[in-house]
Amino acid sequence: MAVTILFLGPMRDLAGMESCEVQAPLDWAGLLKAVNGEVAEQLLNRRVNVACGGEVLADKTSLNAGDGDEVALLPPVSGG
Amino acid sequence: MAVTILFLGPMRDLAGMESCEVQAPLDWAGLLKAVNGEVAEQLLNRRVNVACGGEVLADKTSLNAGDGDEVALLPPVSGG
Amino acid sequence: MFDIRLLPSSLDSHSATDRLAAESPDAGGIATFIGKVRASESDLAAVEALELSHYEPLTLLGMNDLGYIARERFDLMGLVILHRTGRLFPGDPIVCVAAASRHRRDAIQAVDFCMDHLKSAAWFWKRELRGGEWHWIEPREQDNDDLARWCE
Amino acid sequence: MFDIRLLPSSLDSHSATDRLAAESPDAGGIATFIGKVRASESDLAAVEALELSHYEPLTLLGMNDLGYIARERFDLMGLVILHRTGRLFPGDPIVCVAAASRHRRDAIQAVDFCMDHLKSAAWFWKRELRGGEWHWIEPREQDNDDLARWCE
Repeated sequence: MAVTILFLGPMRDLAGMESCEVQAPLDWAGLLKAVNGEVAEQLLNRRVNVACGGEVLADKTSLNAGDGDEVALLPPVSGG
Repeated sequence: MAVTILFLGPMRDLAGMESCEVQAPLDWAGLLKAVNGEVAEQLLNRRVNVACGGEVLADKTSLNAGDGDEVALLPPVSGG
Repeated sequence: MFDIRLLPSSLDSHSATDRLAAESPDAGGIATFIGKVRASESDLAAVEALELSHYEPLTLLGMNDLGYIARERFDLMGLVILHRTGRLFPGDPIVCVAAASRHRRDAIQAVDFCMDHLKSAAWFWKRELRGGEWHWIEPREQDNDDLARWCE
Repeated sequence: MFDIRLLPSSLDSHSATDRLAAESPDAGGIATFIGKVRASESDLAAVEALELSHYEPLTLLGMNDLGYIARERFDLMGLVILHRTGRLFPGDPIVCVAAASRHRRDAIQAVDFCMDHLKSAAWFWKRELRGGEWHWIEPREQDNDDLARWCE
């Protein structure tokens, strides 16, 4: 199995896809390399969050996704 | 014609009636005399208002009701 | 839509707010408050009925004034103020205030503002039938404090 | 009654608030806010459609947490938080928050509180179709300010 990267909201347009699969394990450096330049730039913005396995990471640079994990890239929200 | 005194809300119970007619003209002293002791006492409370001819009096002691006027005694409200 | 009325027999909040929504297509939000006759008061016997009296020459005029002030103060696309008079029973709506605005906080604040004024500064007197006896409702101190929030 | 749901296809605010009122007989008031798709934005082309995306593992969980916090913070007898997902059209309700409480200010404040959190801190992303093109909605600065009001 692999790690699924999920692009939420406007991140989907920047990535040009809804999701992709990359090889496990995946850490922060690996994530920045796995995505395109525009997405990587967004990831550096402190208002963009990363969830792994359904939990929002308090410190996204501590990402450590294993086989079967879903990594969601969460841009600033605009709900209600 | 005469002046109608209207007892609103809890004032009605104190007066024992909904309204009464007294002779015109009616001023503040006349009003205090025209109503019973309990109502007169209430009228001295600054939170009790008096309207004459559909207008709440800024200074109720300036009451000066003429023939056909309706004088309404307005206790503190409890709406909504 | 500005719809301000005294209702002697029934109050249909859904039809009023539906019309408000339909007539405010550019509003981003509709805030509503519905005050109801409570089935029970803490530590008191159950409420059997409630009676709202008003003074015709002043009450509706005062509600219209309140509506004008709310429209001046908040950015509203519509405002509904409906208030019952007469005899009501537990569960019945007493008052419905609804506001439509482009952005939500104007609508929410306008409803809050109107309710505070209706509670403390509108010409209504309320009495409750509990245990077979009528009791006049005194203004709550809290209501006067709530009203004071709006005076700069 | 505590009813917190994501709705993929339609949102019936009347039936939710009717049930809230029926199941909160001792509540003195029901406050409601309904957020709608606006027919037009000032200075922009008319909105043809709106699409709300969410992230299943986080979004409903976050709404439930919000409900718990609101119940801790305000004296509520019931709370409804309904939020649409998917494609919506002008006039459609996006979100409905309703609260029942003994005294009115708890209900009004709980609705205000929940809306501020749903706007700025819930996992939803919104885009609008205008002039045939989709535009992602950026968070409004005002929404963040509104949220900050609740942090002591």
